[in-house]
Amino acid sequence: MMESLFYMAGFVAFTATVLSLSRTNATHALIYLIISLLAVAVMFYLMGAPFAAALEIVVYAGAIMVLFVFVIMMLNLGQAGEQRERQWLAPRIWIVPTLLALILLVEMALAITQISGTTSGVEVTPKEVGLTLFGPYLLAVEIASMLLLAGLVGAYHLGRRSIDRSRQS
Amino acid sequence: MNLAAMQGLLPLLVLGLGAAVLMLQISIRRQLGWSYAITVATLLLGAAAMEPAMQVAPLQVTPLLRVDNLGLFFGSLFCLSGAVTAVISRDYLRSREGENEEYFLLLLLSTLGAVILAYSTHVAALLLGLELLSVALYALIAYPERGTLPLEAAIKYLVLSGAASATLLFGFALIYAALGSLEYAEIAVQISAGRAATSPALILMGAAMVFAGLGFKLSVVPFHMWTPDVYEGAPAPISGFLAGVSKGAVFIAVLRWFLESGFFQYSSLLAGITLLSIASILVGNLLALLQTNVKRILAYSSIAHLGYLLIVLVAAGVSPEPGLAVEAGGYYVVAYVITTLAAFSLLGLISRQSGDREYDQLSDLAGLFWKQPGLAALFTVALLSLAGIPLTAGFIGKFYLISAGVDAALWGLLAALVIGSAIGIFYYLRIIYTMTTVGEQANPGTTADMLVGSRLVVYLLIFAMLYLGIVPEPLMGYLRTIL
Amino acid sequence: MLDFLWLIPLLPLASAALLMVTAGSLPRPLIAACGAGSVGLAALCVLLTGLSWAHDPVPRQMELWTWMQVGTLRPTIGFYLDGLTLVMMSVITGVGFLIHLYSTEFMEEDESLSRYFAYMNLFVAAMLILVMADNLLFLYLGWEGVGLCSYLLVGFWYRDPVNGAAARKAFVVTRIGDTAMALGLLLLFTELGTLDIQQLAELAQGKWQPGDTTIVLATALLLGGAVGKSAQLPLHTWLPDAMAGPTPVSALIHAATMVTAGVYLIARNHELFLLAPPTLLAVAVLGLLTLLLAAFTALNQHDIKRILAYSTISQIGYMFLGLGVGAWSAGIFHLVTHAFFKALLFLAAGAVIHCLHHEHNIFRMGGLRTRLPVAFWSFLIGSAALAALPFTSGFYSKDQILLAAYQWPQIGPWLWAGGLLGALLTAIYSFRLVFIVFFGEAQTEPDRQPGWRMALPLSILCVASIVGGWISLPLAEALPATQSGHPAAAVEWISIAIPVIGVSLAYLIFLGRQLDLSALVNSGLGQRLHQFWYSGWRMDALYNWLWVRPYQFTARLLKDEPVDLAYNGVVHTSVALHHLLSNLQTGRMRWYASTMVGGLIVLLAVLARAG
Amino acid sequence: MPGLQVPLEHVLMMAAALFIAGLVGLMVRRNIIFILMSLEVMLNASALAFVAAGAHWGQADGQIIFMLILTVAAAEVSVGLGLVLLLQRRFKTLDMDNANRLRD
Repeated sequence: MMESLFYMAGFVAFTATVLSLSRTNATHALIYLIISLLAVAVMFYLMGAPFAAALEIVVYAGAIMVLFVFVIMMLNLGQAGEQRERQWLAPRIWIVPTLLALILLVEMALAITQISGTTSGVEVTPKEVGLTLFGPYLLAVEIASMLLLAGLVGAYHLGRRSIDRSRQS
Repeated sequence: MNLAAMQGLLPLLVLGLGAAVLMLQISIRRQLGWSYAITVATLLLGAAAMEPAMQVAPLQVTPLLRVDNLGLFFGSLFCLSGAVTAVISRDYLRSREGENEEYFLLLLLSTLGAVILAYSTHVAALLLGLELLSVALYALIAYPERGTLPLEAAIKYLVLSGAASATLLFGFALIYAALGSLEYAEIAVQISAGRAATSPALILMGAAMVFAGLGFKLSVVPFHMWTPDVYEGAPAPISGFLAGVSKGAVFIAVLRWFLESGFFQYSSLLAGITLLSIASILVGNLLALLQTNVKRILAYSSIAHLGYLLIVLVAAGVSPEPGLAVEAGGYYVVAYVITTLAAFSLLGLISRQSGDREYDQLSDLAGLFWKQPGLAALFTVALLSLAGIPLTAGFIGKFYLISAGVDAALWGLLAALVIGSAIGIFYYLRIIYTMTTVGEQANPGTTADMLVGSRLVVYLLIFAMLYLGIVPEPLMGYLRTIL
Repeated sequence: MLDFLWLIPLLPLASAALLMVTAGSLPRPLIAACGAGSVGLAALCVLLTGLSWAHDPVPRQMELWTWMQVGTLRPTIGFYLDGLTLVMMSVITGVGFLIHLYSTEFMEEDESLSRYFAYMNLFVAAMLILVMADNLLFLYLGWEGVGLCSYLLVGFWYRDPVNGAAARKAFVVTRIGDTAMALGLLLLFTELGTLDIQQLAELAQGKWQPGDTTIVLATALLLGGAVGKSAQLPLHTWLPDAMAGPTPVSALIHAATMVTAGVYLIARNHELFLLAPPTLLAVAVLGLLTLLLAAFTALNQHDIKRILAYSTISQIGYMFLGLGVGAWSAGIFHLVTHAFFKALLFLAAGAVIHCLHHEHNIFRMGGLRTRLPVAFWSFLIGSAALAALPFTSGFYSKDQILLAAYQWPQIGPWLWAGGLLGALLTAIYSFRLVFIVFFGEAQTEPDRQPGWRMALPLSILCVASIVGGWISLPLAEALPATQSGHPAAAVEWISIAIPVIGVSLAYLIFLGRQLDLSALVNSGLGQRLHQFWYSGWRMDALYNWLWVRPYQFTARLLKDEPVDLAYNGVVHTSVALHHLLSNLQTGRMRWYASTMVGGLIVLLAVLARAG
Repeated sequence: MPGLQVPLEHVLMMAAALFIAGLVGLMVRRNIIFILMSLEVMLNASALAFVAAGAHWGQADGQIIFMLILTVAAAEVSVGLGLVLLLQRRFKTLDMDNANRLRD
């Protein structure tokens, strides 16, 4: 039962991703992507990583995707755009890259199938994660704060300009 | 975190603190002069902090970072390079309007990323250092307010670099799945314990994906396509930082990864690197051959130079005594970083009053020798060093590399190096020749208005390139003791 | 002071760097002070070095600095100090300083004063490196350095294409010798694994018997370099043309120092040459032939500087002769005295030229004895030394060489006789010069007199040209002793008599007119001989016919021919590949991403071989 | 609640499939928004692989790397979306094929 749930989640995740990336409407695509992320969160949970599952939903699906939504709203992409997107997705455009990617997938599959063993079935609790995070990984947290600062300052600088301009015009 | 660890991490602490102070300063009162001063002071202090940190080296601080001479030396090299970039940027930004304080904050954060890379002994540190370096650079590349080229360059870099990071991470995930460790030294232990024997292909594929991701940052063929576009679009000082510091830091991180995690024993990985090296040398030099945009020439030349540098990895893997190869790599990185900074500094400095566009066409350099002899001298020395002409740092670096290659009997790679260098001389000398002609085009005619800092940096860079070429032994001896 | 040996070449080098960087923006007196002062300081340092060396005259090797250490390769930069080095250093800085001082007046009005002194100082630095180097590679650096400076200074007045051509000729001809020398160095290095001069000598003695082919070949190649630099047969043709440079340059480079570098090279490596008797024989024979050939040529020239140039070639021939017959110290002794009197002659000639509106033709001079007394006395003393009249410095040194030649087994007496003939000719042509220029009727009026900065060096050199023969050089340790033994008194007397006879002949022919040779000269044979000797035995024409023409012919033949095709092929392939690759840089991000994926696929495929 | 025991290779294959899907998106799409989404998918696939590997070894490290990837994704996307806004303003399009002035 649980196993089938896991594989189902995997199937949903993959399908939703493919659908998401082949949409012409950005909002639709985003919703598929969120579904995919939720499915991945289910997989996390089932593999015994509840904390990661929660973060996947809260941060990924919740925060990052909202950023996308926000930008899409700001840009106000119309119908004409959708028409053009459809033309861009003609088979002659995607067939060669997809073949290329499939070759890569086969190569990866050949290697991945070598590994045996299963996930341990032991739950790694949020407490354990927290202890490890603020133990050996303490410096990672500090550096991550710097990383977020860089992202923040960069986004501020770039975003401010576009907003200033739009006000002027 | 005890006191010794704090002392060892002093360079990082100084940089982090400096970034915090700078941020506060910007939020209290915007003033470019102050931001500039804080940045340069922080970077110089960060470089100087190597001294106290060395007293506790070698010291492993959490599994993530190791304070040792290698990391400290290159960390301070990157700090100094960051300071050089800041000084050149100050001149470069003078004619460019807008709020430029964040520029220095981002530069500081980016340098911090580079220093972390030099210390990294763990996947998490590698990932964070790499991303801190890159994320700050995305914004820096797109920093100029006008023109579309910086924007295009930044998007290209962001997307492709993100893809490269994802590839790298996937590779590490596979290695983690096979070996159960993220720490380099631990990985080496697991490999030698035979855990790798159960799934060698998985590990190799992981390693290949990691190398592809890092190869992107090093702009190694075939992951090189972005390089000329991004260098051309970015502001010249940032291109220099990207080509010098970013590549140097990633190379040091790669070197650490290779040295400590025991991946040298996979001969097929070395074969793959050999292939990439030869391709980079030939493709890089050929692409530069008839190029007329100086930034693109330098971009292609940097591709070729990283190809030369990869010889180090192969030599260190093949040779039973990797010491010589590692020394050669260390020396080459120093020479390459300094020379690259010098070359791009010139482009930044002649474009200091150019308004929106940059003087990066070959024809823009015509007659530079007669108009701004000091800058022309800087560029000439840099180009000669890139070409590997004797009495410059580049010559010694290449010579070192060749002896490492000979030592490991890598004749194919050496042949590529010789062919590549021969092609290289053509286009480097072409630039020098152009500078001596009398140009008819409008040309950066401004002289004598450079800031004192820029002048100082120009002299220092010329001195460094010549000193390392004429008196290379002190640095060689130093590298011998620390590597 | 011995610890500060590095200061000696550094002083002129630093001055050269300063003058180059400032590129004439300094005030002119400062340029002159810098140029001459640095060499003067260097001379002072040499003096101090000599004094402290005198206390403890042991040859020593000083390693200054290891250039780099890559694996087992460890090229070092170091100096070797012994009597020979000290003598050479003294000549270079001492005579060099006098010539620099002289130049400050001679070149006073030249617009490129800074460039001039920069080159001159650079030359002095390179020459010092040449004689101080402890290994042949470092020596070779100085060797090439002086060649470069010679090129730059011969073509100093580059606006006249003739000067440029002369500079090029000097460069190309000496390059032929340099190439041979480089080959010799490579041969020695591959055979012995070092280029350190002292180690070479030791290792060579252990490895080879006298006359072994390898060492003969190696020394012959070194001799090639020496022959080129010292303008000996068959590579002597560049030196007369090199007179295109300013006269002080001719005095310093093409008379006193650089051209004797070949002599120094052979003396410095005498252990090697002693292992190769055939090469030594070649040295002696080449020296003799050169000295005779140049003497005959000098007899027929009418350009004052060309006469001196041929006399230089001839005198270096004597030095080679001395080295060849084992009179090592005598060869170096002659080098020193020659430096004095030839510098004196050139500087005096320079004074004449300077005061006579750049007149070079001796037949348009005359009667200058009273009009330019300083130049006259200088010239007289210099010519006396050159002709080896008794009690002048040239006499002692030349006498030693000739005596050693006489005692050389087998062909020794022949060499001696040839040398004597040369001495006779030397006396004739040098006093021909004196009599024509300074006696007789005045043709051109001087428009000025040399000032003190010209007169002082001339006076000092006058003294040196006379007393230079009395000093004893500290060469006993550095060079093997000459075989002693006293030849018959007659031999001595003949050596003394020959120059006197020569001077008398010159007097009779050119001044007293008692001996009228016009019939002989104007006869058909005489004319042809005159022309033949005037053109320097038609060597230039010969070389032109032998080398230049065939080379040009071949070059024309190959201009668009198969060999080029290969090179062009490489170029075309590179360009085609460039365009191919360049077209891939489309600027489209999707394409870039695809190439990355393609690269990843290939990389994985390569790695999969092991999996 | 105890976790599930699934074969590691299945999870890794799933991650690889997601990764490849993202890669295809990167190679095919011209709209910058979709390209950024592809990037997110690729990063998320790597995160999945890490969490799976962490679960395999029963360690917390996998989840921690996942959190770091999350941070990285957030930083990249925030800067990336800032660039998207500028792109729209300057080029009047989101088509990346239009932004190819930088080329040989």
